[in-house]
Amino acid sequence: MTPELTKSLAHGMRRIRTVEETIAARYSEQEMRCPTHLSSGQEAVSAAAGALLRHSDLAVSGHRAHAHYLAKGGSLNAMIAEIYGRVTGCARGKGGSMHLIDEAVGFMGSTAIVGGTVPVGVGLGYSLMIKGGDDIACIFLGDAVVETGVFHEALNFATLKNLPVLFICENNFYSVYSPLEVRQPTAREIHEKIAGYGIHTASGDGNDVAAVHAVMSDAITKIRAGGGPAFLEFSTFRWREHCGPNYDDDLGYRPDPMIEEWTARDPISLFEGKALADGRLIQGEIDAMQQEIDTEVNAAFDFARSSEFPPAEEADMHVFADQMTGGPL
Amino acid sequence: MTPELTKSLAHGMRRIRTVEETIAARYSEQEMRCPTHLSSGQEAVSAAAGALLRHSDLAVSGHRAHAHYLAKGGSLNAMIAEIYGRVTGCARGKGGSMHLIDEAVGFMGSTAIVGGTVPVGVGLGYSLMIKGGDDIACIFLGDAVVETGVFHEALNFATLKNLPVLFICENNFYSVYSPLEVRQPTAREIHEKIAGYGIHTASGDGNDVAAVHAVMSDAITKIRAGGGPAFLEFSTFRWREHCGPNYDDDLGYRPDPMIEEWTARDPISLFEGKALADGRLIQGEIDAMQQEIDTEVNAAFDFARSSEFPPAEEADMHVFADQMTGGPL
Amino acid sequence: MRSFANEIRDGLDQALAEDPGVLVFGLGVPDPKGVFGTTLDLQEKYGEKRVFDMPTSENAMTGIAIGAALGGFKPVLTHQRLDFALLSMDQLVNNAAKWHFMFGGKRSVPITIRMILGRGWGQGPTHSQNLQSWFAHIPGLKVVMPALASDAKGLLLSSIFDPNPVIFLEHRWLHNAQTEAADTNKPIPLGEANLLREGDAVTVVSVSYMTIEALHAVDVLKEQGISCDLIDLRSISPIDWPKIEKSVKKTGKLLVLDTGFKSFGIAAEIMAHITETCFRDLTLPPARLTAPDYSESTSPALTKDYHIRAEHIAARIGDMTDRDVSIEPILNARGAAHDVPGNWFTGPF
Amino acid sequence: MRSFANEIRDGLDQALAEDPGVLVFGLGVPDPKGVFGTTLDLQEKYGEKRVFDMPTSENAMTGIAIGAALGGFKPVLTHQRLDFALLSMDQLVNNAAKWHFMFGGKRSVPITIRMILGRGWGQGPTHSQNLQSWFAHIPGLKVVMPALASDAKGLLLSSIFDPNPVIFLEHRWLHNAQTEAADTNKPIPLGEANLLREGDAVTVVSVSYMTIEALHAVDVLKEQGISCDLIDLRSISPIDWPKIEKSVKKTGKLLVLDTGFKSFGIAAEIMAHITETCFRDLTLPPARLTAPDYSESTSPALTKDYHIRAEHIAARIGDMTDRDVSIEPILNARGAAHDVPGNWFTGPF
Ligand SMILES: Cc1ncc(C[n+]2csc(CCOP(=O)(O)OP(=O)(O)O)c2C)c(N)n1
Ligand SMILES: Cc1ncc(C[n+]2csc(CCOP(=O)(O)OP(=O)(O)O)c2C)c(N)n1
Ligand SMILES: [Mg+2]
Ligand SMILES: [Mg+2]
Repeated sequence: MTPELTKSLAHGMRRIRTVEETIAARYSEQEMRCPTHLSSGQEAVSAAAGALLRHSDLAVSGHRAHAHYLAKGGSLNAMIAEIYGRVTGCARGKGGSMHLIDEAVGFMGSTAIVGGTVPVGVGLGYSLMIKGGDDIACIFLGDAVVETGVFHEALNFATLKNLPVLFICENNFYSVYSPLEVRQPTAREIHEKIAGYGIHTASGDGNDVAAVHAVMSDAITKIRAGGGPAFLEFSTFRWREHCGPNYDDDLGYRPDPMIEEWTARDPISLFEGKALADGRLIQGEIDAMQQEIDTEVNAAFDFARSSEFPPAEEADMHVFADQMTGGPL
Repeated sequence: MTPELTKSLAHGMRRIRTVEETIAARYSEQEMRCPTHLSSGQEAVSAAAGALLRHSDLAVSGHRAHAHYLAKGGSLNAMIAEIYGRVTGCARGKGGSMHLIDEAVGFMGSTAIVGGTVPVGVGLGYSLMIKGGDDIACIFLGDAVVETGVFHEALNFATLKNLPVLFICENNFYSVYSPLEVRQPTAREIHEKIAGYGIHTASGDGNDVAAVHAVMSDAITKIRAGGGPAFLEFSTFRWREHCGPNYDDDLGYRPDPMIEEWTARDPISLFEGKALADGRLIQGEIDAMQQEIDTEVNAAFDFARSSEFPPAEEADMHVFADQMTGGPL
Repeated sequence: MRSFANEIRDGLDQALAEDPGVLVFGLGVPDPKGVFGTTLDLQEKYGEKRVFDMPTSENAMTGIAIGAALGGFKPVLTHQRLDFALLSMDQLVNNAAKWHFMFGGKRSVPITIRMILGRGWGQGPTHSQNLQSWFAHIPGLKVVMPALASDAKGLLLSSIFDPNPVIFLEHRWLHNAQTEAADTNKPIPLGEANLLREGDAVTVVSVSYMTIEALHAVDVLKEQGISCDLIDLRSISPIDWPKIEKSVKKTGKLLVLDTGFKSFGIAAEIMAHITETCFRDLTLPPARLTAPDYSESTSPALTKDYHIRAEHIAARIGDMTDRDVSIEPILNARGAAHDVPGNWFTGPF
Repeated sequence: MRSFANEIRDGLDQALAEDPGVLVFGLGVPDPKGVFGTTLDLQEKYGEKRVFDMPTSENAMTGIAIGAALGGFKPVLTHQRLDFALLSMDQLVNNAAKWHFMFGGKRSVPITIRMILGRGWGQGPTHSQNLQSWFAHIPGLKVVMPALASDAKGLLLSSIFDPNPVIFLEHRWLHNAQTEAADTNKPIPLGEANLLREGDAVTVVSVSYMTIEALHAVDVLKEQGISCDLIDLRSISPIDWPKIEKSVKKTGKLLVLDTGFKSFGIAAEIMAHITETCFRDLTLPPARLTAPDYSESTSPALTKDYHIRAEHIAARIGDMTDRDVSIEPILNARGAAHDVPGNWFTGPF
């Protein structure tokens, strides 16, 4: 791995972590008044995707989308302002944490209904197929999404039309408090079940960013070359409660050994530890990187907190569009 | 194969064929005023299921359900009367050809929305699982059903809970006029894709009733023994138009060689031909059987045509039930 | 003369020709019957990428339409029955209707969803639902219900080129309705009702196939000296309140016709709104004639009195105007059985 | 004192104990939070076969509930938001609502579907929909909307043991509402509205959480010499028309309150029906206060005036009675921010 890529992955993960942990630290101020699902502990998948996707690739996500949005290049200021409900937010305060959008970098939207953006992503893939070129549509999803019928319908269509669509499943073994085994037969892993469709599938350790990067890079190359859709499963672990800023392992819904094992495998330390050991990174670089990130993140919070709330008149705006927003083809 | 089973399968197929062809012959009289989907050519799968299922097993089906209903033991008189819209119909004229029910023999209902009864069948399987015993729930479905999300959701749940559910897919390669290849990737067969779920799957020639019987018997034995759900795919071919009494191959939506090949492989002649050749059946038995069937079928049409229409007051009845119809558990 | 179905087909053809972003798909779109003739030959003309069949996956295909719209296209999705579209309410209501709003106006979703409303010949409970009030209740959806063949193309073009999701409801009994070939290359603006007949006895507000029955009733009554305003709404969201209010202020009497279930249906909103705005003008309580609060059965014996027909409308107007009216001319003009749109129809769909 | 959530939980507990056919499932049912406390400990008590979590498969799980009902059980399915249940409209409307009808009365479908109605604290457009008018429009569905904690258990028991599919809508802001421990082992019949306050100024008809705001408004106005009939519908299908009509015949004035979008909502049907039956008794046009025709935004800055609160109700009654009313007592009693049910609530759900 090149030093550039090493730095990029470390930076990607640290930036996401810092944003999420700053939200957690400030959430109790009761100024971020919307449901917020943090990705602390799950940064590796997004960081790898961020290093591989172009701005002209199109991405969608679900309720836990901060990391995907940031990795794709979405504006940090606009995201934090959105969570603070300000008019400078990426959705002008209409959507909150679960509705992120930054079309300038190809982040086409995240929504709050489990599975809801999967067919939207496939439809984006259809539009890319007609237009030609080698851009791809990327759909971020959780393990619960594969339980939704719409996922299977959309996957069937993507396969049928050989669309340039990358499905990235972050399997953190839980849907809210519900373990995988009360929702899906676990004799086979998710990607093994999906392999039945006959598309390219692969899996990997979602806390090992280098492994994720390799698996993803391979899949993306195949898709760009016209190989049709691919489905990737990465196992990982969410550190904090499903929704909100706290830790909730006192509730006992996740086994202690599981918690210990996974939190010990912090994707950032794992990756940086190796890179430091074999000299691809030096501590000074990391410190500088972190300082730069802290500055950026603090600035984003300052930006959000000093932004105006949307004026009351905006409450009933945007129900209907007066004109096409996308322009002609 | 025993002579009893041989006779039973021949009888089952001939009975379905005779019913369907009589409907086709009389449809133009404009007295059967409802959408009607005939199973001529597809009798083998139903006949085999009929020979294997008990009345205490529970079955559901979709729009093309005549054969399934009859094979399960549903009252012929009540079905024909239903198609004629009479009060003696199995749904008192409310439902027509697409809404068949005969709970006395475990035929729990067929409905008109593609995929609509799949989860209902799985729910019946759940009820059987709680009650214990070795009865099973049987879901008849067409090839289009595997495109519906609800099928995948229901299959996931059936697998998760290891329910006694048999999925029987009759793949006749068409959904209305649409060939399989405009709806599903065909590099893999349906049962191969489903095999990803890790349940028992198998396939067979749906026009070879002995083969169907063997494949089905094996699956049913496994399910009754607690082996969980199974999915079976049988390829077959519908002779007449999707909906209605006519042939429509003049429209050119099915390739001529396909039509010729499949209609040459009439499941009844195929089976009886072999049985006659190896002496398990003699022509006299077949003739007697057919005469008996003709008498029964004619009587059913007489019954239907001489039955009353439902009185006008029934139009708004049955919107709500006044009491539980199922009784206590 | 051209049929409603021809006009729909020409609307699709024109849209596809005018704008390379228009896509047309749905179950059976390229099949030999072409969705009751409305999509014939379009695939041959515009290719398989722009005009295509689809899997029986109503929910995903709606989401795929949304995604294609976000990708710059203008998809038109067809359902052969509204009833099948119940599978797609999540994508329609949680995504399509709200996308522009919930992303603060960042992106509109220009999709058109054609749904066909079934009736008669044993369609039964799940092939005959007219759930327009559901769609009209959802902010962010437009709801168009053409009645006249001469309006079909113009309304469809406006729907396709509207930047918002539009539910376009085609009644199955209208596909064969005829019109003089109208110059309908021009879109008809959504939200403009059509005053089809003028009079001062009663304001009759109608949609979709009910307008055909209403025209018959109103014309027969005219010969009996009772003349009514007949307003064909054409779109129920947006809805042309000024036109209805103006008429009610003149007549003082409102009769609303709808093809859907009565309770909590669109007639209720029209009655409620007009009562709010024109209470002092009303000389009678507003009235409605709609489908009853139960499903259409399959047996023809159970559907004889299910649907509102011209004779019911005429009789009701007679009641509302305290006049004896004769419905004989209507009954005498009736040629076909009650469960078919005309004698040309011999089932099954 | 017991909370609304406690009462729901006890209703489930009692039903499970009384009848081995009762099943309770839904996302999160056995989890440590127990669906806002309404399902706590039930799995421990009744086992994993009768009380269970489920995959995120809302449509299939509804069909599975139907199948289990046909197999002799009485399933109770819970959705943590109504919005998620949009995925299940096909099973609900095409199967559950119609099964008894379309099979000629052969088999009823005794399922109860609990859906929670979200509001406030940034729930946003897809976690705050109140689509009761959709369900009420469908023949074959019953629709129950409890307001008082003291009604919650009795209405739930009636729903579970009703032979028909019942949509049971629980407003999230009610779960913490308190009641004296009532003897609610008795089911409360569906379709019986509750006259909570008596007066002759205006008939106020209300459902679900709106009743809490209405109680406040009506009580404050009483002190100012204006006394109203306040009717809490409790169920909107069936609906207690006689009670509403009787009151309107007395007051001549109708104000309908609803938590849903205004247009084509349940208030319209109530206004339309009462205008049909009580036109000559009405001295004013019937009025409504509902959510507006746009979605609830996420930012608290955009929801301040979104919901109808007691002050709006009081002011409107003042208008309708031509009386000066003071809303000061209401505003002064307000302790918490506008986007939370009380100060105890600190998000996120
Ligand atoms: C259709 C639907 N059902 C239920 C919910 C409630 N819900 C919100 S997030 C979530 C968990 C999803 O789990 P997963 O996909 O594994 O993502 P994770 O939260 O683990 O990242 C659920 C069930 C929803 N938003 N939409
Ligand atoms: C959800 C839904 N979409 C579309 C239809 C229209 N439709 C009726 S039958 C049918 C074909 C189903 O094909 P298949 O399952 O292969 O059964 P076959 O008719 O071949 O026996 C379709 C699409 C429907 N009834 N329901
Ligand atoms: Mg998860
Ligand atoms: Mg088929």
